[in-house]
Amino acid sequence: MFGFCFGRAHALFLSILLLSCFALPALAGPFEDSVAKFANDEFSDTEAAVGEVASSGNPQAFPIISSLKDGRLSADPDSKKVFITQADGKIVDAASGAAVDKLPDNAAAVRLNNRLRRSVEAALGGLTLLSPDPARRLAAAQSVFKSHEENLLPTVDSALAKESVKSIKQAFTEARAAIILFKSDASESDKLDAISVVKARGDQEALALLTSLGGDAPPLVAKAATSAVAAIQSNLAMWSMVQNAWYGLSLGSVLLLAAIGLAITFGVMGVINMAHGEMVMLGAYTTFVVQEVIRTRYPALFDYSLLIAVPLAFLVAGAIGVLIERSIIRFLYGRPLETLLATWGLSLVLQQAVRTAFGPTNREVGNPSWMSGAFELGQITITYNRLWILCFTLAVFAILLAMLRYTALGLEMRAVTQNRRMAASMGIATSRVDALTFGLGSGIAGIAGVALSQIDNVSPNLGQSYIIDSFMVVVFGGVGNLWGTLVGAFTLGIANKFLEPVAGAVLGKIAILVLIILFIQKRPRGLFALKGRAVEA
Amino acid sequence: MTPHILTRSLDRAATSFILIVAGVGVLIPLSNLLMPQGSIFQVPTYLVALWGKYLCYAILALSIDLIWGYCGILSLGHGAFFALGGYAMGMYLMRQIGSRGVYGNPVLPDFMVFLNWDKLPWYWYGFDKFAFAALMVLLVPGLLAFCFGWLAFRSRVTGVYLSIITQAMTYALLLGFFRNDFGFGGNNGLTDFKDILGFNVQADGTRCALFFLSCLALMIAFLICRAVVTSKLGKVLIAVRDAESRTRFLGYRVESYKLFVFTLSACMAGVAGALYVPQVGIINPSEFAPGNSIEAVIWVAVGGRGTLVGAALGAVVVNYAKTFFTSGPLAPYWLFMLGALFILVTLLLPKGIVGTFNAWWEPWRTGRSTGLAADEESAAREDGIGAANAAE
Amino acid sequence: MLTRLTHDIATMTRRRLLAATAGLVLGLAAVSPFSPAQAADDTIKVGVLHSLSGTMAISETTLKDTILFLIDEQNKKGGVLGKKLEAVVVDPASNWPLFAEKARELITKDKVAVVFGCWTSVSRKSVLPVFKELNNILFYPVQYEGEESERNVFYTGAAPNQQAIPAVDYLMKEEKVKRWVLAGTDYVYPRTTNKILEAYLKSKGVAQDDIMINYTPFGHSDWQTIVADIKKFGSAGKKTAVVSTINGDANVPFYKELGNQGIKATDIPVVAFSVGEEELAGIDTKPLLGHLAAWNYFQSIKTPENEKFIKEWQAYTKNPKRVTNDPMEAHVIGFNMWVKAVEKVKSTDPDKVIDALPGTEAPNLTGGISKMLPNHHITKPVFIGEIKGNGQFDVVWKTPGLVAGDAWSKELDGSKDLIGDWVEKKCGNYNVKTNKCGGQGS
Amino acid sequence: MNVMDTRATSAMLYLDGVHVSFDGFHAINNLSLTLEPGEMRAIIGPNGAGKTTMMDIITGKTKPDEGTVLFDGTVDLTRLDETRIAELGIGRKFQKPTVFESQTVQDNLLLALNVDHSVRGTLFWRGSKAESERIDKVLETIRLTDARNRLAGSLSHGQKQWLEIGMLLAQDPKVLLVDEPVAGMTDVETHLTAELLKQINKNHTIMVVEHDMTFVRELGVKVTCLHEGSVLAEGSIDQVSANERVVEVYLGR
Repeated sequence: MFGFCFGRAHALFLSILLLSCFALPALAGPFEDSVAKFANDEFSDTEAAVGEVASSGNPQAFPIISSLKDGRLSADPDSKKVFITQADGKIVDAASGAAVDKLPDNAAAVRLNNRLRRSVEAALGGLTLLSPDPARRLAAAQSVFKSHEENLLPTVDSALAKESVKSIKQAFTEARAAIILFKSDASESDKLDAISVVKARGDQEALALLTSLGGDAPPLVAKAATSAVAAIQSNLAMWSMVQNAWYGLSLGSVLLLAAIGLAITFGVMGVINMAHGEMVMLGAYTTFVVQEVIRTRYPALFDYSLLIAVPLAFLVAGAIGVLIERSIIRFLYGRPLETLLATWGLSLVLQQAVRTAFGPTNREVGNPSWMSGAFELGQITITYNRLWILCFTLAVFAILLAMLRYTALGLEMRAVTQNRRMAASMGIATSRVDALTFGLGSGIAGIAGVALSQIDNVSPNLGQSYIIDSFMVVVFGGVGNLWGTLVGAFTLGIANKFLEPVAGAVLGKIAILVLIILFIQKRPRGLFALKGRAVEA
Repeated sequence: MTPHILTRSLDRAATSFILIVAGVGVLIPLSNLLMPQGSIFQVPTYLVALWGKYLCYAILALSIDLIWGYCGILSLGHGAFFALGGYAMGMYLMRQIGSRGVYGNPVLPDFMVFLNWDKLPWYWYGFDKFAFAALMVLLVPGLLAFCFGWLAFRSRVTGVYLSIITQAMTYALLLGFFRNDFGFGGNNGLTDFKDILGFNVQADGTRCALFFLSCLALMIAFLICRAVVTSKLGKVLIAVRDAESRTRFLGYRVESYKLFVFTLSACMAGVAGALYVPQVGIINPSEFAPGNSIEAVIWVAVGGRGTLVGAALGAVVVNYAKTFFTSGPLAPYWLFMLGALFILVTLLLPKGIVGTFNAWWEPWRTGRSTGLAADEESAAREDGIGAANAAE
Repeated sequence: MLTRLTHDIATMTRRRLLAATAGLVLGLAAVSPFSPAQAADDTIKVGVLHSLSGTMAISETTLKDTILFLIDEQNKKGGVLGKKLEAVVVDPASNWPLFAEKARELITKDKVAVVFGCWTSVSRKSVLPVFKELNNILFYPVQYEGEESERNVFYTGAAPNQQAIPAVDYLMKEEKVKRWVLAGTDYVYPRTTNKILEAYLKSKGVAQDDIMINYTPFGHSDWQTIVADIKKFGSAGKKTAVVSTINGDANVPFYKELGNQGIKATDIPVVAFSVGEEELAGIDTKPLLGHLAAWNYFQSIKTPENEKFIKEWQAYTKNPKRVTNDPMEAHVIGFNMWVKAVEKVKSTDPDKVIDALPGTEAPNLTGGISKMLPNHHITKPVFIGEIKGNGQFDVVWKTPGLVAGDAWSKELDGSKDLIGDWVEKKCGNYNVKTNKCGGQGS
Repeated sequence: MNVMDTRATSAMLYLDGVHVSFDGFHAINNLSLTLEPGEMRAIIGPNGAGKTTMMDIITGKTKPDEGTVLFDGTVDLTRLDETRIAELGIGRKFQKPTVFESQTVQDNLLLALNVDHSVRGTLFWRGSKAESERIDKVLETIRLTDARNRLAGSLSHGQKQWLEIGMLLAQDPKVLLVDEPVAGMTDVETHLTAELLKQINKNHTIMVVEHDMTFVRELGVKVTCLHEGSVLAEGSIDQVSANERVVEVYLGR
């Protein structure tokens, strides 16, 4: 039932494959027989088939292997026929390339495991070094850099000679250097040159390559390699500081996003809103619902799902916020500790309501393509979702600040929070402003939920994991001061990320909590406390 | 102590409360032990254990009411003191297991053998003696509260800031105790206790004795709280709650008062935790969870902040509701009911059950008697819950 | 003091009323749970002790539904011993002391014949003394750290030797992994599993430098640093794999970070012991293609039993997308074993059933027959599955036969001489060296 | 102690060159002022002149950025906290009447008595005859004998002002700082308050901050006018109110 016999050495297999590929292409058996092996549902047969097909020189080789990689290759175990489902949905017979009407009923996708995936990638690398598509060539060069397969050297050389794109040329040069580094009969000076090329690359893969060189290299080469490793490591150590700072900013942005709504409801209005986390959760569930609708009705819009979810989450959470304010909070003004009690009860109700409506398990919220993946900046990896969340957070912060400063509602809010009676006597409908302020804070929490759904799990417990941190941020920054919240969030984020590598995640977090406790002793009203006699009035 | 403190603190309500608790403390164990199994007059052991747990919660609620209701210190981390007391007792109980653990190691508790520890960490020394453990039950929470309070009150951390840093404290302890490296059994905590002072913890007699002790502890805690709040110190505490800086300008060293009452309260919470552990059979870091501390504050609010009887009653009522709702067909919806209870109590009974009850009787009482008494309970009643917030 | 006295007299009646009310409340509370559970003679009660709220609801709610489903199916077949089964569901709310309280309530008040429940180790530890004291039966369906064999508990989930060790063997043999990251949540199961694995890896010649152990708190959500560390650790030129005992909610952000930082399974595969179909339902699995999980059951396994079970389950829950997972299968096996044992001894008396259970066989859903062993663990096959793009697993390896669960790990010094045997030795921690019951002794 | 002139040593309160600023705003600017033993001084000045901040500095609530604040000629008040300063004998009545609203009038006075204020002392406190006599006397002085068992919160605004003055009396300090004692009072009450303060002045040093010129006039004591945190004018009420700059400041520019 299962294959237990893929114990053969991977490298050996590949070298046989590639030898035959360049020296004796005609030796491969009948192409159809090789292809039929895919239908056996044995990993060993699939592996053999990959090798044989790749080395056949047949024009179908590339489509077959690339479709295998993407899971579009299926096989009928009875007739031993193998089919390719093309990207456009058309189905062709793998061996002949002839069009087929539909897949046989019992055709199943050819299965892969990690070993096979690596073989497939290596085979594709060999097949696409000379591809007309620059992106493929780049990928092929990188895959050769990793596999540094000696027999590909001539192909790499010819590709290098032909290459006109500068970045790909660089990649080929590095791939070539990797091959030479491991080529047993390469000259010492060639190897030293290769080491300097790899050293110049300077990333973790270069480090991996150099450290795997082992001790059996000639002394001069080994020495050069060791010094290159040291150079790369010290370079990477420097970059790791930058990386920590970036991680800190990213964590800080998440904390800020979670806390910013609380900075309004708690910081400005003085309502200890324990249901704040649940507003975040509602935003996340709104995102889920939006994505569900898009998935089933308008799949093409998926990349815009978050853009649609942001205003909706704001409205949903904001509306619920207004409802809560009108039905509960407004009876409790001036008794902040009682709002704690009522909103705690409310948070239980909201959690259980979501649990009843959506089930207790995690819900899937996907990343749109523009939030997936990462890019390299120097030697650090910056993931798009974290970057976007940072930008998004700062944008929300800026908009909120501008709103409080420049709009009529913002003016009214500040007026009411500073002197309710005076504001009322000047004709401001204070109860309306209260409701809108609370709605605004809740709505922003909802927006935070949209962003957090991209990095955390969407479950009824989502809010609980942010509520304590949010309070810490607001209190640390100084209640009633949005800038304090901003500085507080980033300070805690960065401090956490610099402590984590030293102390570990758990002790790091404990250390942060202790630091907050001690900091509050030093500044009992947070980082940005109001001074003067207004404070205790 | 001095007799006048006792006479002053024992008014009718307090006496009734003491008598009821004493009655429960004697009657329930007697009924459990003496009545035949299955008789409707026999309280099953399962209920004895359950009510023992409620009583421990009631002591915790008293300790919170003492600082919150009378001194305006809202601690959202009181569960930490409860848990520390519980751990001190748990450590004693673990040491009592001796070689009866699954690995049969005479000194090391199972979880240490399990993680290849070769010797007992220093902070486990002494816990094989009950007297030492009992001392630690008071000393560890008391010392933590003293250090924490000394720092916080001296630098005048008040109101919400204080609440949040107490929460940070219990959260930090939660994370710490979760760590297996800390040597307190990590997430699993301490469990599988065998005996206490030589008595099997699962025997009915031991359970009844623990139940009785819990009643006794509740009575003593209540008396101590009454003695404190009916003394002049109680008046100072209320003064601090209502107008802290005014009190300071009168020449009272506010931080000393807060520190005293905070430490006293932490010790009481520690005792509650210590009685709780042998009755429920487990102590684990989740007792440090900030949510638990918030819930304990809610018991006080439900029962009536600033009324000691109310605090104890609130703890029992809320926990009984929890027990009741988490079984049977309502189980999936119990959070709705609990949440609704909290919301409704705040909206409709802002003074809590006992506070509202007292306020309801006020007209009737004034109708009967024109002499307005200088009673601190009436003071607490009048101000309800809001006045303490004036400080913030 | 005079004023106080008048006041006291004036308020006496009020206070008395207060006291009376308090007494009434106490009395009512004490009496009402007495209302004897209507233990009708024609039903057998089955306790279900799974959290329906709080942090563990995410995993345990499904198990509650599973037991309700199994009881439903059994009743359709006519019940057990001619009596209908009746489920008694309680919610211990992810609160460990509440687990003990509810267990006591189920056994004492509801008089259940057996309890199916618990997920976390601490919840099991919490109810253990209750089951021992009141002598009832608990079926525990989740993979756990082992090091336990109790008379009243039947462990239908995997012991470490039924999950962790085969997974590491697979990675060593098939993926040629030389460098290991053991990443886990800081609690007992990962600690123990990692301890066992560390000892095992060292016995296979892996150097200390090639093992990195990392613990994170519960619900850890910021994985940037740790994923970067893993990446760094993996760039030492040796094939690296991550063995993940990360628990529950923390997995989703972990996998999201892995996917986004571009760690592919072909570079650094991650094998997880706590990630099943239910957990994957919350993640877009396309970037995770090829990462692994080790379980004793996968929904994707094609056997007639499994297909029938999935179909009936989805019909019962009226959700054609509802997934199945390993702990559910454990409950299926456990439930069937209990039914068989009860029918064998024609009684639900716990003592008789406990004695009858070892040796009882029940088909598992993957085509084999699982057997209850004298140490109260069962025999199970071990599968390694790769994550597919659709949130399911593709089985890439399985053990040739069923693996017997070890209560005590052979890899740990403290337990290597211990066995659990409730049939002959009547002992959960029998020392085969000293031939004595009671651990290592002294 | 620094070198200081005799005037400083003999003064009950001595402020010299005091500066305080909050976030760049200079609340007190080179303020110098002395209060002789047994003196009653009225402080006037427009809003924001620094009157309350000055009291904050004297009572230890606010620490000055620079300057000297001496009590009784020798004690440096800038180094002490509120409690210590209160114990030394400086009592303060707030601008907004601040009494313990949830306690009775009698208890308010009891709390104010300058007896043992330690935790131990209050815990084991038992009333004494001397104490209740003193309370009775104060109650009489502030005309609240009939309200002794009422909750302070139920008193009228004027009564609260008096209660607070009564608490100062019970505290029996050497110096009383009284912030706007007649704000919100009727004319009759204002008059009675002036009489009360004069009576108290017989054996206490008093500093009164007040806006009400009629009241200040009725007190008939030396007046200091503050403006923008420093002394603008000093002298009798007639002198000060004739001062052109004072008029300018009060009537606005």
